Amino acid sequence: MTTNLTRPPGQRVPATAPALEVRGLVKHYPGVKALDGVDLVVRRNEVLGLAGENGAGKSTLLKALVGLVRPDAGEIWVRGEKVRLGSIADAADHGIGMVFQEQSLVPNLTAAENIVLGSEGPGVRHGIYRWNTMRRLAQEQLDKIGSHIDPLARTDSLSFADRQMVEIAKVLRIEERTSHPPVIILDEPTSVLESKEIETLFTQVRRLREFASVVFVSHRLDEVLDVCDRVAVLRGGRSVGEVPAADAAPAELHRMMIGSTGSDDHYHGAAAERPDEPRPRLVVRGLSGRTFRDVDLDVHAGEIVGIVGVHGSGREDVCRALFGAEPTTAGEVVLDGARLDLSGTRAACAAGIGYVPAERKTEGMVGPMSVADNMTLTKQGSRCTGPVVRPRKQAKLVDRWIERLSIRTPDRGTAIQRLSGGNQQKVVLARWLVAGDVRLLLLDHPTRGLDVGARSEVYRLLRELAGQGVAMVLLADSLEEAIGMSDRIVVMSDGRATTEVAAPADGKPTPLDLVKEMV
Amino acid sequence: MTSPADADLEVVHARRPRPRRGVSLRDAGPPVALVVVFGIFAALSPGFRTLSNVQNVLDAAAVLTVVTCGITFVLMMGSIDLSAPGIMGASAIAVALLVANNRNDNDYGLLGVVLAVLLGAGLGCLSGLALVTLKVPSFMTTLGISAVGLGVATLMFAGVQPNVSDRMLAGLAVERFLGLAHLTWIAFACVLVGWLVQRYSRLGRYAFAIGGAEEVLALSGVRVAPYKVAVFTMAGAFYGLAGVMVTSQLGAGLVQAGRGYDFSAIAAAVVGGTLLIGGRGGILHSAVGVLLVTVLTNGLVQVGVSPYWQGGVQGLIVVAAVAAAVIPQRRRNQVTK
Amino acid sequence: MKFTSRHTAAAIGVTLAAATLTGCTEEVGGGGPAAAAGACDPADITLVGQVRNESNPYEAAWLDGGDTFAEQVGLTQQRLTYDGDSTRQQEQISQLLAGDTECLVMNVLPNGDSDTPPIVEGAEEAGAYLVTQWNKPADLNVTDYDHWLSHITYDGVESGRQIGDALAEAIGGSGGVIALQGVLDTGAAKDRFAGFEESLAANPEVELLDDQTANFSRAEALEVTKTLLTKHGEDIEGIWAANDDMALGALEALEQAGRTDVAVVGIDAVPDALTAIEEGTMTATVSSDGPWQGGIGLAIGYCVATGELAVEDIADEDRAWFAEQFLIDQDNVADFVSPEITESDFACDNLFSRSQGAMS
Amino acid sequence: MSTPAVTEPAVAGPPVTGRAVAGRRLTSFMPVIALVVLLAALTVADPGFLTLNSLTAAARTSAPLVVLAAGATLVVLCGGIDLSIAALCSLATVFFALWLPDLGGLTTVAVVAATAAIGAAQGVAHVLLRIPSFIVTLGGLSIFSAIALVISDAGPIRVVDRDVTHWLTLYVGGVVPMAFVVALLVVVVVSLVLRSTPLESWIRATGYSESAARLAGAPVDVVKVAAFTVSGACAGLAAIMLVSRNFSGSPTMADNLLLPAVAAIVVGGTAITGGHGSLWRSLAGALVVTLLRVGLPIVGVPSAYEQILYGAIIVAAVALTLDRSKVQIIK
Repeated sequence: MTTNLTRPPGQRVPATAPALEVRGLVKHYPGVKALDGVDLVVRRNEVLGLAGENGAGKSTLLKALVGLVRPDAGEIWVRGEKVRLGSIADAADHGIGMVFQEQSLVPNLTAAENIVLGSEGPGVRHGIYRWNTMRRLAQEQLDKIGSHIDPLARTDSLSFADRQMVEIAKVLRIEERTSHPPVIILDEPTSVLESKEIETLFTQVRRLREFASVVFVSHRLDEVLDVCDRVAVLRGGRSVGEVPAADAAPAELHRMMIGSTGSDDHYHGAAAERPDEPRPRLVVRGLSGRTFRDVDLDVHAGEIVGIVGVHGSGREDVCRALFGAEPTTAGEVVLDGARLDLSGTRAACAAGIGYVPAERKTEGMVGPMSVADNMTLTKQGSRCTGPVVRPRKQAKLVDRWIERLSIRTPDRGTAIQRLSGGNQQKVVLARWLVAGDVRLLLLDHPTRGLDVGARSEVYRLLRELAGQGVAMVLLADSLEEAIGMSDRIVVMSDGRATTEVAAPADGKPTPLDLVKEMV
Repeated sequence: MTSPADADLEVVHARRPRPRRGVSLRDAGPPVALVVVFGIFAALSPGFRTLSNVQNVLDAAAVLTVVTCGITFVLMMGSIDLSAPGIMGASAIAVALLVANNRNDNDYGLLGVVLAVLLGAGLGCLSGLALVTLKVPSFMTTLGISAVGLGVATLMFAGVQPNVSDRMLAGLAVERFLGLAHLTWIAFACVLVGWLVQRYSRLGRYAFAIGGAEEVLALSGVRVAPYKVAVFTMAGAFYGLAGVMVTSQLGAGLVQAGRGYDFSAIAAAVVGGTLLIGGRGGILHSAVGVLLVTVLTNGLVQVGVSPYWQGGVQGLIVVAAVAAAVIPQRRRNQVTK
Repeated sequence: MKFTSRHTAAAIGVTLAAATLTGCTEEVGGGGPAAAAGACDPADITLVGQVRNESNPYEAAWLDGGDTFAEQVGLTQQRLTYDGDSTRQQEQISQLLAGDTECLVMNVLPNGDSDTPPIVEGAEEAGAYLVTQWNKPADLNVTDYDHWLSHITYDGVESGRQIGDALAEAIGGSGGVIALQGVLDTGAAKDRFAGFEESLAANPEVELLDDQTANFSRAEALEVTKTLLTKHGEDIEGIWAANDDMALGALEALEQAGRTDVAVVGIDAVPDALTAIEEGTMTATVSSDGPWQGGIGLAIGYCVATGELAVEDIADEDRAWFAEQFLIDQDNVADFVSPEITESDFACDNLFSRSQGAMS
Repeated sequence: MSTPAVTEPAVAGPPVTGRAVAGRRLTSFMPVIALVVLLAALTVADPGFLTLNSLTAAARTSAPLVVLAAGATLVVLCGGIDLSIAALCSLATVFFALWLPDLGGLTTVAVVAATAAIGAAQGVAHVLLRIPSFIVTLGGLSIFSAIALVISDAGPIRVVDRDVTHWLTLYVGGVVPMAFVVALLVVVVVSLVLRSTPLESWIRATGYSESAARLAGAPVDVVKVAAFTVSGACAGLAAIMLVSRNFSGSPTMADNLLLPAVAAIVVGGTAITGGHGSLWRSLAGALVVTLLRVGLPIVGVPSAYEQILYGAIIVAAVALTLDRSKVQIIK
């Protein structure tokens, strides 16, 4: 499978030299070998997919390509010449640019400024802004990708999808720095996009291929195969091979990634057995708030109800409202027969409701604090006797859950921000389980930014909880995920729950069915 | 599945929040407050609504305005600056010693003023450097620089009050143009310059951006440190100028020239809507804030509020003003530091 | 958290120790009280002068006077300033008294009346020789202590009245005036204003339009005067200021308002004020001789410390006394422009020559 | 919009190496080291400085500052700041002087209770109105001074009956000033309470990431109000210490302690952005600042140079003590 990875430079004809070539790249961090001799070739005008589990070295490799990480060994060749990339600017000068996983735009500047940020060129003369030039430059970029954003709009007033367009336009600026076709790296561009926005993104990517090479990184193998020409797979800091996207199946890629057979299992078998109760565990009637109007919703014990909807359908806010984190104007919520107090998060926690926020880094966890503290932050009772904390009690509890969820961490005292995304998410989940009193879990994109392995572990965990009778509301990362995980799917649009689709194990709807309902 | 895709795109676009270009409505609070407060005092006290008193208010606002111009940029970056008292003291003494005075036979006139402002800029630059090189929070670096400035001032003071005999400098406070002291016009000029910097200079825009998302600038290949230092330097220059203005008002160089200006400037900026978290507000906001604060001080004396109470009433109104600005945008789970 | 846990342990230790020891708590000051009339070798005497700050001409001159005396006796004076911060003054004093107090002589300007008692008691406990000036609570008697040698001040009531009368005369016996008060928490400010009120009573035609405090500060005086000028306008014919700095601030305000017809009086005779009087922009001030004050305090302490003068021999009226002062106006200003110190002022047998009688 | 490149340690985290641990332990001891170094420097400048007496005096002097800083540290740990402590402390001295004649022995309790209540009020204003603590307490600062001026008629009030505060002037075992012991007790007790209850993790969570804390169901608002309450109570206690020292209450007595107190907190290495830090650090910081305030002039540094040194040293001290691994972006 690895055909043309390393050729002695002599034999290469510069004209056909690949746009970007990486040879034997090595990077050590204290304790771990992030890159262990990676080889990679990006041809001209192709979209190369880069797949690999978290920790496979993807992010390190990308950082090396844009000069944020200096490799310990190995070479980077751009269009047949060996280069040393010391900084983002260096990389840009060689025509390499990257769209970062978390969007890297300054919210309070105009789109135009963000696009030219750092390389204003004629936009700034002697430190003085020339807004018209600035606007013109930005417009040129936006035209390239056929976007109709007002260049002088404040970035934080744009929709998420538009912001991503701005981001791509920004990266395309590197064309101005080099005469050659640029190499654009997209790191997890879809992780926070709604399915429709993803479609537009893909059209952009295909458009980019006309005049640039693209490296496309995503955890969603189906996407990768959908948009890419070739897919290169990393494992344990090594390149383990590459396949043409045309004739590859997700399963095959997945096997290469984790090194063994196993499937990216969205679709579970028979729905978990659950004691059928007469009345649902959660009953929502006529719930209204800023972005949603009289939403009705029933969730039974042990049932997973997915809510799908396009960007702005208000489903996130419904989720937060149920947790008391978003004000409501009308409606009532009943949990196991008891009317729920929506005034604040405390009440919700006390009632046995758990919430896994979409923004893990800023809302889900307290980065600098230890795994143990993060896990016991909510259910203090689990580690205290009376008001007093019992370190030993806490230690035992935490260690049990670390083991039970097989959380990979040096020890319970490690700051959670040092763990990989999947393990962080497990800790956040464990937070609601330690007390064993959770009755309803609200999951807002619980698998966002997780790799295939971590994701299937989360799936397994959720399923297990459902089996134990925990009711769940799931805002899935993708339609497939929603369909696969849910027993029922509620479709929201314009802040209303429009329809409800049953999704039993033996009669799953297709994505298309849902999309029809969503618009 | 392209047909539904396109269909859905319309939906998304239709729902996209309208891009904001100019000033948003939430910035309207302070000016309204200013008008209201002014109206109240005008109604209460005949002495307040006289033209001469309006001039008096504007003149009284001059120095604070200049200080606030400087501090605004620092606040926009999300940093904080307490160095005004020290820097103003230093430049006040310096200018008094450089122009014609009773202590030595210097007579550099305008050059002296420039030098004093440069001294201020230098001290400001120091706190900026300490921030970026030692990685010490601006709160402390500026606090330290303030002490240093006072020390330098005391050194130059050397026990004998330097009195300004320089016509030009003394004239700034006395001579009037269109009914306003020259100092007041200088203050106006500073606001204008500040606004231009904020709107049209890379420095100003980057200061704004640093407050918005510092790490992003780094990712875009922008070296942030120099701009931070530059902003603190510019702020220092403004304080230096303010020190000169105080000297011209008092006709003598005082070490205490800047006492209390640090917090009142911050208060003014914040009342105007330049929040401490950075990335919001601007020179014009701050200017409004300064007027609001000055009108209060003046009005309270005019309506005869006991001097003891004046501070308290001001504090109350500052809090109220901010509350009025904040409450409409209150959200659950909102972070307030 | 290692840091925390270890220190928790440490501190618990300390506190336990404390708890056990509280049984035998006792009072301990600095060194034990020394003899009232010292027999110190002049060489081991430490001279300390403490004022608010050196950035005030009058107080800087005060410290210089102290240096002059120190040179006379071949010593050096330790110059302390507390930046008008009562807390800081106390902290410095107690730190000072914690050192070697055997032959310590302090000439202190307390920040306010209320700051004098702790200083006095500290000195008394530590056995250091103390002379205070200006501020002292009326009910605190120097004679009750034997290390608090003397308290020197000027008759604030007197000076307040003198300049009040001068002001009244300057505006032709009738008209509206405003008053700028000093730091309200000081005897000086209170007395001077009391004196002014006496003078007002004596000149019924003079009307006090407004009185505000400007805390002895030139800058504050400028702002306050500005506002009062717009408030009362032409009615103001004279400005009474509790010290020269404020008077000078007022002068600036007048100049900026383009008013030349207003008479201004102050107290302290700082150089700027004297020039102002020479130029005729200011009407009158009252002399208070900073350099002399800086020297005399140390001199008294020095004489006692060396034993040349025993505390018992200091007459009671010399334990708390008014120093002589003169009203300075355009006629006699020339004589005061450069106050010179004569060694004889500080001779141990001539210490109280400038006394104008005991404090009433 | 944070980006892995700058802020976040490499994912799939490099396990903590021994050196790193040692390093972190060192930084956590930095405040103490800074203290020792400074003491040594002062001793070099004036050998007479390092005597039991002067150390005792320094300890006694530092007591009010320690208490003030300790209280405010809690607020800073929550990510806020309390600028009102000094003014509140001054107000409390006035309260004490005014109430003493009527309340006698109870005055101490009454004053602390009153200041605690006032602190709580600020906290409530902060969390309910969602006004930045900087502003709330800045307003509080001026309001409290105004009240103090009015009720004291702008003058100091002599405290004649000294029996109530006498105990604070005693010396434990003849050496350790009682005031300092009390200050130490405050630090110990508060720290212990924090460590042995969920409070500590709640406070840190609030300081590091308020929204995460809230979504984890931590009682963020309650914690904040509590912090302000303690801060207020500490101001009251500090006031009593000042009164016991000056035999009077005055509306401006403690005003100049604000910046030293904040300096003490930061010099101790507590992150002004919240989350990271401890009362111990503030204790060390307060001692450093006290030594600077009283030490420099006593060893004979001229006042001008004293200020310059003070400025330079506090900046240097913070540079030493700040644990940058905990604070990502320095504003």
